[in-house]
Amino acid sequence: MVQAIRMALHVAEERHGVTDIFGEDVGAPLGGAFTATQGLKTAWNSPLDERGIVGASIGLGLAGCRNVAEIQFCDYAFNTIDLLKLAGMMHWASNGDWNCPMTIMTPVGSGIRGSIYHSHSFDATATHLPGFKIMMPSNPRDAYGMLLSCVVDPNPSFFLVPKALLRVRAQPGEEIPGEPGDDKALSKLIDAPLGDRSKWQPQWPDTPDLFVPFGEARTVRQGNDLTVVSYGRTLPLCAKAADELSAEGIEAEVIDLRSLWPYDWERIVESVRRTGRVLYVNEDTEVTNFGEHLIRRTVEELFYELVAPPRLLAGKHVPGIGLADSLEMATVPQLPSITESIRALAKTSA
Amino acid sequence: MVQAIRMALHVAEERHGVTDIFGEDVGAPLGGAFTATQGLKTAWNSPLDERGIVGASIGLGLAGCRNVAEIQFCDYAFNTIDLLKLAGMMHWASNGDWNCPMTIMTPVGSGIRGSIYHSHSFDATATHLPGFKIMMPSNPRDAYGMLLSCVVDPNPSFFLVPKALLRVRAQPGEEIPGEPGDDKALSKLIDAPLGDRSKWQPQWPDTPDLFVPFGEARTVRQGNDLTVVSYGRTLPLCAKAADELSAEGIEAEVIDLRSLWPYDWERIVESVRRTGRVLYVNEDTEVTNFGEHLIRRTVEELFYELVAPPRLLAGKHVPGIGLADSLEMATVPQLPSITESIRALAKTSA
Amino acid sequence: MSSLRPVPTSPEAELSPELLVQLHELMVKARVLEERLIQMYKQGDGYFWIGGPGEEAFNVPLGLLIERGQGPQYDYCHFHYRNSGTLLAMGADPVDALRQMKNTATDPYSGGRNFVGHYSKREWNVVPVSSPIEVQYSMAPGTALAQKRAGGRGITIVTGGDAGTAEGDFATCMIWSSRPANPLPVLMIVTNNKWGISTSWAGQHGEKRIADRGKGFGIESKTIDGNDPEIAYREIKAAMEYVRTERKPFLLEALVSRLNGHSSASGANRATDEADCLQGFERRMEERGLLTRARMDELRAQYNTELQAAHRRIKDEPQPDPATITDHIFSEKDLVSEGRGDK
Amino acid sequence: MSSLRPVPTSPEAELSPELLVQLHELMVKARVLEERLIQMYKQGDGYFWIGGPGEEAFNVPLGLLIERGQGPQYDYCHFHYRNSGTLLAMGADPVDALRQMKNTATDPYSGGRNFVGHYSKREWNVVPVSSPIEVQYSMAPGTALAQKRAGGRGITIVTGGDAGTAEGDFATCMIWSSRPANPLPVLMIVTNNKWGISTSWAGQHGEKRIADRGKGFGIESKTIDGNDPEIAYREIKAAMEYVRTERKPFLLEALVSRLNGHSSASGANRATDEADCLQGFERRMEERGLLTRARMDELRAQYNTELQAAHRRIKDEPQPDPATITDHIFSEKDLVSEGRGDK
Ligand SMILES: Cc1ncc(C[n+]2csc(CCOP(=O)(O)OP(=O)(O)O)c2C)c(N)n1
Ligand SMILES: Cc1ncc(C[n+]2csc(CCOP(=O)(O)OP(=O)(O)O)c2C)c(N)n1
Ligand SMILES: [Mg+2]
Ligand SMILES: [Mg+2]
Repeated sequence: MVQAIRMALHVAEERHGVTDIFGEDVGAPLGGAFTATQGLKTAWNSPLDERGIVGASIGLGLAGCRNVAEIQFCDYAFNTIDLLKLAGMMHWASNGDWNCPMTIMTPVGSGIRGSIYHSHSFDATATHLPGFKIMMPSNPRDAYGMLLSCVVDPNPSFFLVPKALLRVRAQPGEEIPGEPGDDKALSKLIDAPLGDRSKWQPQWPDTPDLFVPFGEARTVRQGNDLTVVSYGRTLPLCAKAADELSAEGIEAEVIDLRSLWPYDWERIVESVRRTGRVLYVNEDTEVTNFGEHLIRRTVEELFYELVAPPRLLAGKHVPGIGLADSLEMATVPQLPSITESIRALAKTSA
Repeated sequence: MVQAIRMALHVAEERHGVTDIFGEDVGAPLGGAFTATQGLKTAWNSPLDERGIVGASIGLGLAGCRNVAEIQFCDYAFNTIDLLKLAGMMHWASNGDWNCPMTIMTPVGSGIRGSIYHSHSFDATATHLPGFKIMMPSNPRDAYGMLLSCVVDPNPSFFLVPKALLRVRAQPGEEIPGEPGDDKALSKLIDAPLGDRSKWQPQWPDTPDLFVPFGEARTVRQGNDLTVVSYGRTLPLCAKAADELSAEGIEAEVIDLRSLWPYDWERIVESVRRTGRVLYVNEDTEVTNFGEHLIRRTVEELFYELVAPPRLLAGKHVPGIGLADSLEMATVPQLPSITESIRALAKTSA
Repeated sequence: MSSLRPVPTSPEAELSPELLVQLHELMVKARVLEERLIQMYKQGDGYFWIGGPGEEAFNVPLGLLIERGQGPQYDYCHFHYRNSGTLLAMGADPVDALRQMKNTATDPYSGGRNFVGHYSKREWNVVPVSSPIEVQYSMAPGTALAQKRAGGRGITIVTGGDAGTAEGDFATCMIWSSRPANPLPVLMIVTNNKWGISTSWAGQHGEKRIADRGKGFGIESKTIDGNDPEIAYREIKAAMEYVRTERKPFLLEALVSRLNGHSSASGANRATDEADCLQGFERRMEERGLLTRARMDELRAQYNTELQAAHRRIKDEPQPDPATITDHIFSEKDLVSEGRGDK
Repeated sequence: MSSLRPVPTSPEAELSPELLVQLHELMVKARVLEERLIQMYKQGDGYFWIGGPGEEAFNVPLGLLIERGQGPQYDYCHFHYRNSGTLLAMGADPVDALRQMKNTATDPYSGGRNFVGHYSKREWNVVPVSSPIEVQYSMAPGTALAQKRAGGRGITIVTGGDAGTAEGDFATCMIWSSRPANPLPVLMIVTNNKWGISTSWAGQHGEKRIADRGKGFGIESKTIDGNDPEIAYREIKAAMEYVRTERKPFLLEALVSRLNGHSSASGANRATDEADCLQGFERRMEERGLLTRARMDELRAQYNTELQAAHRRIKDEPQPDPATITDHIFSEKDLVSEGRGDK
């Protein structure tokens, strides 16, 4: 996925007027803590100051410069919520006078044994900030198409990157058009070499514009027994759990929400009307969680069509994710807990 | 209510070891933007720096100094969420080695025509921060007893002050023991005079220790038709609406949640089991809202006992509250919308 | 651009009599506007007042010297809530401030959504003023970066008070503007009135001069008497010239008065212990024979009448429609990019 | 308190041979510990390494000079993640660092919850180290305020890197410590290794010396060679003495090396272009006849053996029980207040 992001950023600066891709260690020589910004011509290193990063992103946006600002880990964005709020209200507070095109790109979630401060989620916080559009991919092609959508949108946007999926490859048939099918070949073209990089130039494959529309979810698996709605790291786990449960005769429909704001309510409605059961899965802490919003809306609009209580499977309400594997596994949803939740919901009698 | 807060702070510094009450304009001569800290011996003015305020509060707590740090308006706490997270995880991250006694006191919510930046709510944000205890009063005596509970607790706490209720007086029979029944008499004792205050000394009435326990809600009105759960500014409105609807034959039970974390789930369960209908009311923006957590838990545990979908009435998902009265009224719950929501829920057929 | 714009003078030169008269006129206009707004507050025609009486000697020259226009070739303005004099000098219609005071639907700055003094005018690069103290200093490097890249003489101007410099954003602005990799054309202004609401500067600030904070970063800086419009004009002009040509930051601290307290929250009454820049300037103008007392009284009376009439007029303008609260959460068009083209 | 604590020397005096030998011993111990931790990372006995190889010449003297104990009469320590040498010099058992590296349940600093180098020890006033850069500078004034009020000679020590000074928290610490109303006994330390992960100091920092940033606030400050333990010892001692007696802040910048890159994320391999403080010190100790090469090799071998054995031992210590994730969210008792009593 990290290469998909890099290719999208390349297209963004070549064809969509992005003037600045910046943040801590975003420029040469490193090209980002996860290599997402290697070899990009408009990438530069900022001071170690998240408030400055978000502030500069807003300022650039106000000056009409499309930009992608990276917060190295979303864990370090929590001293900027006021500035993010400000960005989200620029258009509204000026009664439509100003807009502010800007994209905040930041790795989120668990999965790399990141301990307390490299494992936070940001979806609850982001969805509570009016005025932002929010995307979160679960596969490389979506990452590519979402980032481009964020970049060309005239509004502030969050591009939340599930860091656990950064090394994930495209499923067959889901590649980005134009990328060499062979991973090694792609790596040779656009991954910076180890050692001295001062003379290295990436060879960008010719990839087309591709936009994942805001507010459009994707049904990754069909089923009539229950509906599972997820995004990011937990999405592939939901799909896997659903596949496995098929053997037990449980056919779960799995929806990748993709766009968290605006979100594809119609698709959820259609599915839950059919299944009568819905499980929302994410890994943010479970109190005042975005999945709880989706449950609220579900009971508000679909109460009489539910045959079992709608469920949330999310991260435990604890201050952080502990470093030890045993602690991380017990804190955020994993394949076993997802499987068990789907199974339990499928079996809940009406 | 503002005098109840001041008296609690006086008791806190006299009898409960509070060493510092501080924040912007908290000390002499002003004694707080809302006069909540007038005449207190440990009150002092800080630099205009919320990060410094929260940081100092943590540092004091770590050094064993109980302290109350004020953020002048909760609208200005959003650049300190990282520090608040840190406070909330001090005990947990050190595996029980350190604790951090500190109280963040901050006015929240609408009701004073405060426009965009003096009207924010903080309950959604606070409840998403593990490790904090959270109190929010709806009347003077509760304010007094909650603040004292926050102060003596060994953990970080939020004391969220509904600014719309700051001038509200105690209902008959709900006074703080020891306070002169007569408002004018109390004002003469403890309100700073206009003009030169340099020689003024407050005459504190002798008020006792009184602790509102964390996790204990209060049923302010009984009824068997539906349950209304609220706190802060909207609580008295809910009670009023319920009283009025009695004439229509609708008897709503109204619960003042008071303690947002931990919260009194047993009381809600008992009531909803009886009524089968529940409305949650608060004024934070409605997406990823604490009321949605309560709804999630309601459907998780009480689904089969509900006779109508549980409802949330909250603030609109807009970037701020506009200054004009017409805008404020349309943005956050008011008596008419609360009345209408109760009526509608009571009439929803099973 | 604007007919108000004066002919350039060299920084050292005496200001021309015409310019002095123009400065005076705008200072009076700004003062009368603030007095009217306070009046509106006291009469219940607005919930809250905050503004800049006492800062006219600084804010008016600032407004006159700003290169007004849209896009990076012009100056970007990141103001705080005391810049009404600056807006007037830039050419704003004072009636619009009255509209914002009364939160009418016709308020061009926020449509009745925001407090008075919270200007927003994309046409002139005036970014939305917002209440949180000091955040403008974190945003300023962004517009300046766009200007540095665009070339030309456009600069970014950011203003704020003394107490607010305690926020980290003030340091952020210095750090980002003085990066050796890419210094930025930011004119950082602090109007030091020695107060943050009720809190005196004296107990809270270890620095002798706020301007000194620039020195550690190698940022040129100066502290000036902001109560004298002639000094202010010359010094702002010199500082701007430095920023425009060197494409580097400058930190300018202006010592000013706060004539009506912090805001309506503290009563908005006239302070007796603060120097009044307008009085001082009028005395000098009279002494030099550039204006007579009668002419000045007449001017004030004229503005007074005009704004009183305007006040009456806008009283009946409509309040915002409640249904509009959800308007403009998202923009359909990229207004700022479309507006970037030079003109 | 600790038997490691040396007899006071006057700031100017030469350090005694005994102290020099003790400094060397601890520097070796600290270096061997870091090498062991890196080894553990490379062998898969830990997910992440970060630490202080290259900073021993500064961190060890610092640890020796800290007044170790609990409560405001002793020094409060707000450290960052490169202070292993300081902890060792204060008397910490290196095995505990191995435990944190392997995130065992026996890790006394976090019970397997936090990264290595994230110390916490209430008994010694070491507040929990946390990963977010620079937040410790915002908390430091709080403990210093308690100490100022308590009287005595206890001070607050806060450490961090060079790049992190760009965060507003660094300014916050200076502002809050230098308030004229109540200056605070804070020793602000910056270990400047010229890098923030991959980002070079040169492009990002307009200040010549970080220490210069104190000047605007009237804060005493100094930049020293942190690669020389003798200089470091004397200068830390002098700075501490100033803070202890004047009850005012001091800003000390130490120029240090980063010997193994930023962390395991950048490979943790030995850099070839950075001066090694230990090598330099050993050369001088040999020249002065205070230690022989053989004795030094022996010492190193001895620590190596010890830590290798410890590594083997802790490998089998239990991992945290998953059910404990909800332990210690809230404290039942006010531990810090109970622990405040002087002793
Ligand atoms: C971040 C933030 N904190 C607190 C406030 C409340 N407040 C409004 S004005 C003010 C004082 C500002 O003082 P100064 O910066 O000196 O500007 P002045 O009003 O004196 O021009 C305060 C504390 C705010 N608006 N924003
Ligand atoms: C607030 C925050 N932002 C970003 C990071 C990621 N990060 C970890 S260390 C580091 C560089 C720190 O550089 P410096 O302050 O010079 O300390 P050094 O590591 O060089 O000792 C960064 C950016 C972080 N931990 N915290
Ligand atoms: Mg001021
Ligand atoms: Mg460094």
